[in-house]
Amino acid sequence: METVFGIAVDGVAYGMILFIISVGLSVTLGLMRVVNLAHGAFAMVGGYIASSVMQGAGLPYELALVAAVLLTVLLALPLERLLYRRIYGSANELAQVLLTIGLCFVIVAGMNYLFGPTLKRIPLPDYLSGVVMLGPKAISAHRIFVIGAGLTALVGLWWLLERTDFGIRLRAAVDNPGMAAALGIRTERLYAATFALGTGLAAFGGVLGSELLPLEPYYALRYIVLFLAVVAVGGAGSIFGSAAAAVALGVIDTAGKYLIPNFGEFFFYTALILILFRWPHGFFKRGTA
Amino acid sequence: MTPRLQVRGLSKNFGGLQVSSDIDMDLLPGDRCALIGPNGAGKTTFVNLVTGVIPPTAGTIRLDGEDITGLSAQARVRRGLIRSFQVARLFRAMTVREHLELAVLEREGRTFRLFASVRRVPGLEEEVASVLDIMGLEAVAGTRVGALAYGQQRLLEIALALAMKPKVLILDEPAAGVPHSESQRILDAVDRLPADLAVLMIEHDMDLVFRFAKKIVVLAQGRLLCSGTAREITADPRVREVYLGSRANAHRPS
Amino acid sequence: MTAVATNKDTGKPAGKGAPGRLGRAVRDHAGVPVMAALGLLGFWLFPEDLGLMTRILATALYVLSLDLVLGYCGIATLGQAAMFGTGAYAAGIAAVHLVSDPLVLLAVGGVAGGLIALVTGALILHAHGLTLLMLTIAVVQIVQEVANKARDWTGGSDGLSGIDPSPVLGLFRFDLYGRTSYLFALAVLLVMFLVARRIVRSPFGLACRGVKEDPLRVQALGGSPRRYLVGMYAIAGVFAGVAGALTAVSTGIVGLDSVSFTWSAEALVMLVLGGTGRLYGAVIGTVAFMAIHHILAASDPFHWMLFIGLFLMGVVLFLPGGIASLGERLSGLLSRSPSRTAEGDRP
Amino acid sequence: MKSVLRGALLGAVVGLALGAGPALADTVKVGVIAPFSGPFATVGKTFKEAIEVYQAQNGKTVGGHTVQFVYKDLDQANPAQSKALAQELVVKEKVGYLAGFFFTPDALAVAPLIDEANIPAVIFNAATSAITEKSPLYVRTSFTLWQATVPLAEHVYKTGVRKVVTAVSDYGPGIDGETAFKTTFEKAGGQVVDSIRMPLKSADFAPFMQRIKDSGAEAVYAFLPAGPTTLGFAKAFNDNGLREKGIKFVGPGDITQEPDLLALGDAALGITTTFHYSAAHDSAMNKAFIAKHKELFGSSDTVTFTSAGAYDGTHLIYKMVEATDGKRDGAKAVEAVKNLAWESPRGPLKLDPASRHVTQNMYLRVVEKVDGQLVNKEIETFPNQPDYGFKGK
Repeated sequence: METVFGIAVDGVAYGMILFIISVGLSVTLGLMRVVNLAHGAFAMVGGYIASSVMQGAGLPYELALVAAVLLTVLLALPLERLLYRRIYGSANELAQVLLTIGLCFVIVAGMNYLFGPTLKRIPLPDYLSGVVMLGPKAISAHRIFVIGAGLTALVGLWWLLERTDFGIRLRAAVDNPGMAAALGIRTERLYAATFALGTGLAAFGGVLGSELLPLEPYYALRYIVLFLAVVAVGGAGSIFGSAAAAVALGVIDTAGKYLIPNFGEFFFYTALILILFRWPHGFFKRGTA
Repeated sequence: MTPRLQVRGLSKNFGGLQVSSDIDMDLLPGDRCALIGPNGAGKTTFVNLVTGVIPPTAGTIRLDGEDITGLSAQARVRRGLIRSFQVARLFRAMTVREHLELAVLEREGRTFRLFASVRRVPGLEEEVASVLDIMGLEAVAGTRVGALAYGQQRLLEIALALAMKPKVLILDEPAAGVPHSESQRILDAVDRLPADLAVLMIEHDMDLVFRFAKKIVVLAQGRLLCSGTAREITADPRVREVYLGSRANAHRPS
Repeated sequence: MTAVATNKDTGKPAGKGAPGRLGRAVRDHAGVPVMAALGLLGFWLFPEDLGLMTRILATALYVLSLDLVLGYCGIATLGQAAMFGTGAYAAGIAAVHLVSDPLVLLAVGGVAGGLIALVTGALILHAHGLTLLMLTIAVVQIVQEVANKARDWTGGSDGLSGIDPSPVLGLFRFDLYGRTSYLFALAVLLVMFLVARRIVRSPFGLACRGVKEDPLRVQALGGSPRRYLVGMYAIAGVFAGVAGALTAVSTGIVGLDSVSFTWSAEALVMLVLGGTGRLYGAVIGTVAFMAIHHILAASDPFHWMLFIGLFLMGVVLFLPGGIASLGERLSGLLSRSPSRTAEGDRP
Repeated sequence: MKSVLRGALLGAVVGLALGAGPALADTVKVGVIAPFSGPFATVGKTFKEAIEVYQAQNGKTVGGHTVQFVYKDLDQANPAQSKALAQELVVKEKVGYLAGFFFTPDALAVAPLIDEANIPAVIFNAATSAITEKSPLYVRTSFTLWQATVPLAEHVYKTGVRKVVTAVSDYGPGIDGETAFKTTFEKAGGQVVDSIRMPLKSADFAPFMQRIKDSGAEAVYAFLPAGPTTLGFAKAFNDNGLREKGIKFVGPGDITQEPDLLALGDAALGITTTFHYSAAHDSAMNKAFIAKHKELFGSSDTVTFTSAGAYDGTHLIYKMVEATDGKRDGAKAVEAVKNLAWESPRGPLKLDPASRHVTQNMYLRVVEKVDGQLVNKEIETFPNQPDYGFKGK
């Protein structure tokens, strides 16, 4: 029983971290139909920014997190204008893959040049670096914080996409771009805003997840499969789907590693295949945010 | 004479909604029949039921006497029940000739030949040439479909159907989107179809219907309203009621 | 995931009497002899770089296999290395335990690659888009994990070494300078290229291109899109398997990297650089990618990623058909025959 | 046609760029194959810097022959590419020696080639015991997992620990480490209660920690490749309360290699390792090495075990060049050094003639904070440890 509880807690915690990093990708992929393989690169850039403003400018963790999100968005918006805008639309998937992987390479090379190839840290404040006991189960305070942040992001996104004017217009623009334009919705701005949302979430996740996915220049490429798995299982564009998928994959991975560590990889990918057989479009189709 | 296509009691429910109910129809070899009806009459559903895209709730469909109700769409195609599409569904990057070659090869089940050159399949070039000739498409045989005028794409749709040697051909609004001035070309092409073929045309354009059809079937609210010659149909008060009541709808492009 | 390349290998000359038919026929038949001549020229010009050039040739065959699925069927896959690696390991294991004839080893690799592609293709090719992409990734990860676990057979992460093929046709020994390897690889590539061209111009190839454009329409013609996809996937698996076996034979070792996600992704990059749906685009892309990598990595490895990143973005934005389309565009500019641009134009 | 022509042009350009550089008279070239880009780029950097330090200290010539190093980038474990690069080095650059090799498969790949060309390959790192069995021309100046693990296992037993769980990454070196620990520890009378092999791509280590906890072990022997995975493992060890429970964390020294210590931070404190080299090693020769490194490159933060492997490897190459008077005779060169003993920054070294691998001191180290900086503090020496994993022919 304790084992089951342990697996559940670890799995959910891992899943929430996956969710926080992947949900931005789900937003851009599902709502803008852009296969953004540079998503991990934006997460990494966010992490690096947080790391350097903390260690360079001495900002506290919370402010560094905000700075990382804002600066990453600021850096990414010109890219949206120059690059992404040319490849919107589902007919361009291969071009999207190539362009964004190219961008990813450039960012990796840039980070390597600027910060060197070694691991970078984002030091945690004291109140997050301890261990909390959940009954018999020890879990780091940071993970609890991440779970909280994940739930906040989940609710916030749901509210943003379902309950605000922005969300309504965005979904209208996605479902029927021509009609939206005729109604005077400025799709270009809407897309830029959504892209900013996606990259902001990436940076947010990059900073919060850095305890688990450590920062180094190859971060951008190393974890992209994991992020894609979450989005594929969750259903692109579905916020709740991403959360469900992330937690499911987190629990599956944790259970596999705990129960049969020597075959953990088999377990994970076999489960992934079975899930995709059962739900070929993900847990939730796009549209049900 | 056995009807080429025999439909009996064909019905379809979506949930509680009766979209087709109890439709009977016979198509004899050489028939030139038109299926008309106002929007929402269930014409598309009827075509989808007959071609096997959706399964019927009740009823039977026979092709040359054989019960094909339980067969898949592909199996029906292979038996000679062919349709053309309302919106041209073509392979944009392929040439006109390649379309016809593919259609013929599919019909003959030769597409799993890996090492034969398309060029050297016996009889293929002749057959494609003859279809091109019938449809008047020789001049554009080497052109990619993406670069073809819309009217020619519609012709190619019919050419594709022809290349599949149909027994029954269903033309789903063959002139949709084609300017009125050009619809005659399509009709000419339809006229050149083999005489023993049974053709069912679904069409909104009454001019076209009257020029083409010897027999007209009217569908309304999923039911067979009436059938007969052009004169009988125009004289039928029920048709006038259905049509005049929703005249505006009937001519709206779909 | 389709639609980057719009130019297609039409597989036959355009309408009768169309202008340039002769020119096209010449180009059509000159391609392979030119490739062979260039290959031999390379042999003669750079006798000291045969190791690298052999790798380029084997890789070109691997990328060619990807073109068969992506360029002719529109299957977006990041799992092509599963077939390459299976072929390489099968050939390697056969070489260590059973036979040493290089041609037999290639056949073993091809059969193994084809079988794994047939089995996995039948399982996953019902899916589309991102789901299919994930499934192909999952397959390659599982195959890699199998190779890692089966240490007794594959050597695990240490690699499978001790592959010592006998002389080609019993005559030509694999020498230190890589002469035999190179010529052997060149011959294999040319033969496989011809076979691939034959296949894409066959009725089967035509049907596959139809599926790539619109599977439902193919269904309406009475065809079964899934069978074509699985068929071509298996054929491409044979090609990838032969490429893997060729690498194993010419280098004498197989590593886990040959069944990696990275290796799959690299193939995709090389193919799209060269241009999809043309076959020779795969060859050009591979040569360009690997040669540039070699030069840049020799001068400063850190710049490699920056350069290839910019190069990729440049190709997507300014040359959507890949490098191979450059030649087509140039010839299009030179001979402005209006009918030509509309037709399936083959340089 | 045009595109093919382009290919030809490109080929010509490639050829010109590659073919440049005539061979210098009386220069012995050494080809170094190592990762200079990619996730393991630091390794190549440490190799190159150590070689340059050695050359700065000892001159670029030996016995009248200039020794020139040619570097080839191999960013990941890719044996086929390793072979192609080695072939190029031998055929085109006409190198007399091959060196470097971070990953085992890359080193194994060149065995047939060095045999045929009769040139020695000096392995700076690749740590699987079996490599040197594959060709008599391999010489290795690094360490093996067996070499580091056997004294560690004995030490752990001596401290009174009886129950240990091993947790290693599921690849060659990890399995070597697991086997070495298990064999030694059980021979001593201890018990390995669970052997966990973790997938290389693991990101979350919490489940393994739970398993370690549940196993009731008093210590965990861990081996993972340096970098993000080790960091994740060490963090998880602390976050899941294993440290608080008093479980000891031991392993070979790769896991606390110097360039990663900064990022590991306090999570690394108290990890006990055995290894052949620590940048904090207290000897005149090491101090001179570090000082020279700082002088040449501004910082010595990245100096680590791979630096030591390359430094001593360079020493061996110099000795071999001297012994063969610059001629290309691999068998003779190896013969000349295979009983060599010398002093290195890491301590006394001696090649074992059978395995051609260095017999060396292993140091027991604990990660501590010295002057605010984390270092591997050496607390005990196990002298003259051979490669226990070498089975011979």
